Amino acid sequence: MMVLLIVLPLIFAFLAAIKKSFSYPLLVTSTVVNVIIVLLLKTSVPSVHVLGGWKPPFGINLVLDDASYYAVLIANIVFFLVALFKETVGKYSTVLMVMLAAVNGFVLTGDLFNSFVFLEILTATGVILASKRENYYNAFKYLVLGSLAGSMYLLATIFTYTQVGSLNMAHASYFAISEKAIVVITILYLVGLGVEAKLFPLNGWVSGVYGGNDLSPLVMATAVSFAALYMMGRLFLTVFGGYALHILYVLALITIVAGELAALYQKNLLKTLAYSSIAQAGIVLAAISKSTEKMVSLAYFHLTNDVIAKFVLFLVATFLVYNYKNLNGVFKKHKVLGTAFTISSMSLIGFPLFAGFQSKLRMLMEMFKTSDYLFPAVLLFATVIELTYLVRWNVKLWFEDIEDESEVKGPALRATISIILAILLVGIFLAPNIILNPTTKVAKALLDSTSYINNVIASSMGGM
Amino acid sequence: MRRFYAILIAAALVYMLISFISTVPSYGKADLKERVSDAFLSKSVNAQNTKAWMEGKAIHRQPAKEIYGKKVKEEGSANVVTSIVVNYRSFDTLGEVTVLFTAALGVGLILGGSRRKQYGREANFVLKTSTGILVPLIIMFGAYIFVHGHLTPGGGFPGGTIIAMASLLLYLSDEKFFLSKASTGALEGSMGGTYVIIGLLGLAIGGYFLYNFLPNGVVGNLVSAGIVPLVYVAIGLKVGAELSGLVTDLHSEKEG
Amino acid sequence: MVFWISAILIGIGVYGLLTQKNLFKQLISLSIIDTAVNIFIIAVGYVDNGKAPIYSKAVPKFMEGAFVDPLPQALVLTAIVIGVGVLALGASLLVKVKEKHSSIDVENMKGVGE
Amino acid sequence: MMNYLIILAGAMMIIAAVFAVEAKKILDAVIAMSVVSLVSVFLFIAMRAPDVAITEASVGAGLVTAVFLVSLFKMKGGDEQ
Repeated sequence: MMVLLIVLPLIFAFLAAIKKSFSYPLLVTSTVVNVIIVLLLKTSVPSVHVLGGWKPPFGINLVLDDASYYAVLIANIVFFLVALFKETVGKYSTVLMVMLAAVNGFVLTGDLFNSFVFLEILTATGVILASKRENYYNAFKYLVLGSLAGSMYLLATIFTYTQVGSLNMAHASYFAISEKAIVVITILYLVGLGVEAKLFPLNGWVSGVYGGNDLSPLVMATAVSFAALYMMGRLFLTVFGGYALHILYVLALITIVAGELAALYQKNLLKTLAYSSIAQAGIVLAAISKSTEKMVSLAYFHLTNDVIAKFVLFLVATFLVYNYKNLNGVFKKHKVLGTAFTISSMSLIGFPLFAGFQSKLRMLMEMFKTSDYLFPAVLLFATVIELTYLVRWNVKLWFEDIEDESEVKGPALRATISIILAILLVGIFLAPNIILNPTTKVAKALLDSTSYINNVIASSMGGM
Repeated sequence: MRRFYAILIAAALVYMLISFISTVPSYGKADLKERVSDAFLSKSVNAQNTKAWMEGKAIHRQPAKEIYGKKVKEEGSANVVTSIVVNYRSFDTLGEVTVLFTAALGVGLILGGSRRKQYGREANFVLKTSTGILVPLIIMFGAYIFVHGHLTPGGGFPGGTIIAMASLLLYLSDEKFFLSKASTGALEGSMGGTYVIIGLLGLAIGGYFLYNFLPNGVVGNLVSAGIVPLVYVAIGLKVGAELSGLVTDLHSEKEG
Repeated sequence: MVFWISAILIGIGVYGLLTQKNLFKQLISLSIIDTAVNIFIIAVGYVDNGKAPIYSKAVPKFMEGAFVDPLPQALVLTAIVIGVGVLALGASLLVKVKEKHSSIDVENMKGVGE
Repeated sequence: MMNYLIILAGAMMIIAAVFAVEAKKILDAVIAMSVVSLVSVFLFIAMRAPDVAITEASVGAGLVTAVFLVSLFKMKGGDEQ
């Protein structure tokens, strides 16, 4: 059943290649069908699909457990929401279908090489999306970094194969890899995933790709980013239980500081949001690297809040940037969009009443309990900077004198979706458990490699 | 200065890789008994026990028996690499096909022209006549390669590329030659669809996506190995159409 | 020995990526890295005096050490094709970069500000 | 014997790779790159990987070089350093 999540968008994409004019209806159909399938899959967690009937570790298997279910759920909902914007999607519906298949495959797969293949599809589709609106140079930068990262990921995979003897994640997790080998393997994986996860020295592409057009940030800052950060947890917690986490921790802290500082000095709205996205990814990675159940759960809680907030922010910001020459005071003309934007930015900063407050405060308390003061300090520093630039942008967009007199007709769909999601952020503040319960399950699933291995072994004993 | 840092970083990377080499079995001494390939080679995956294999003990090994020219229940291609690419790890290949599909799609979207770019040069006589002779031969050779993918080295990807080379030759020799996007797109899409549908048939019949639901036949025969030749023919045609489309995009320009 | 060759080639490729200002050169460096990684993977599966993993009249049955490791070869087949896809995408992007910025050298490109 | 050939091939690849990275003209760099690919085909054969060798020769060396040359032609020679 879960294989349909990957295969249906693919076959729709192939059909769209035959008849170009059907591609948008096919995109909508495939995203709707995928969301329905995900909801139906709820009952079959955890389960393993053995492709071709070849038992692990020989063949490839897909693993649906609490963690991958949650990631797939978020990704498919995001793609469904993006698919609603016909104008924005434009000629790129086939690409989006392939990307949906790749995100699902990347999250579900239980095989290292298979995840490399899906990572490369993600990069290729990401490059194509990034090249929208003649954003060619930035797309090329992303291609170079993504392809280099792909090579490192492949090297790490083959090193794992020489040690373990198979490419299966469960087998690699079970196998005691020698100390000397695992250091190199984890460093290479850190480089390989670091590009998609926006880790510090490898995130030079982000501002160009997110800030270059109106489609790529919607998908890549949300669904793809979530998938990459999920994979980070899967590899570094489940498969290579606990290695190289201190390197990840240090790099993540640098990522936070660098991202926030770059955002502070940025004059372009989309690029500001892109750098803020880098900083948020840093916070999530730092929390993941603590590898306790509480912190990992909070990491994915924070990531969920960030994904919702960023979706709204980019939805509003792309509309503004590509319709107005000057952004001063535009929210006087678009009050609903403005409200949604403000709510989301407040949530990002972590004001009380909004979802971001819950995740940041809980993270701080948890860290104080373990008497680690470095991360809280960085987090508070980040919050102060976020406060500065997001309030500055809000003031500029709401209160400054209007310079661009033209008025674009109110985008009803955009306003509806962004305000609904913004209200959801308030809802999460009031009842954080609707997100915290699933993310706690995610953390349990990621940290409990024994049951992960047992699931995979059980799948070879017959049955589906 | 930039060069100096670059050399430093590259040297650090090389040092890291070389320091890792000591943990890899040295060149030519790879021990297949510890790797899954052992089971692929002896075509005994179904006889293995996952748990025992992971624990590294009690590996079930079949006595060496004749494989070539015999009926093997599990898998029927003589070329073991093909059996891995299109059968044991067929899902990877579906992803690989998708990458090429994406690349061709992307080149189309990025360059996206609808008519042939004219350089105003005539190809010389030798190129023109030899193209006329070579193109059918090249296409036949490409088709041979992917049809025999499960017996001899080669397979769908090189076969398809060789076919695309024929269209590149046509582009070079004839200023007017232009393949329509509709035709390559239709072939590409339908062949990709065929691959997925073969996989879905496996899901319907055997319960697993890409399950080999056809009889395996005798190892070494042209008609053997179940779905493998079918998949490779689909891949070959798809790759041929895709890369021809890509070559077309490179030779096209926008209207006006 | 083959490991060393591929490690050095990877180093050259990374060096090229870091120093070259011409974008086409960066693409070429990427292609060199791809090739080097592929060589590494195949070398990992090589067995002295092993044969190519194809059953034929000459090698009709499975014996220990008779064949080289087929799995890395299958992986490399996939990796080569993926690399080509990405490189073709990059080349077409460069054509457009040249059109838009009138150069593919980072230092001479026009209109690439913040 | 085989070992010496492999060392020779490796030396050729390294020289070609350095040339590809440092060459002044992009056309030369593309040619040097395809030399690296072609010599790697020999290495693949030496390591008993005929499938990979065929694929690298047709896809890696052939198609990539062709695509690079055509796009280079489209850019009117790229710009020389």
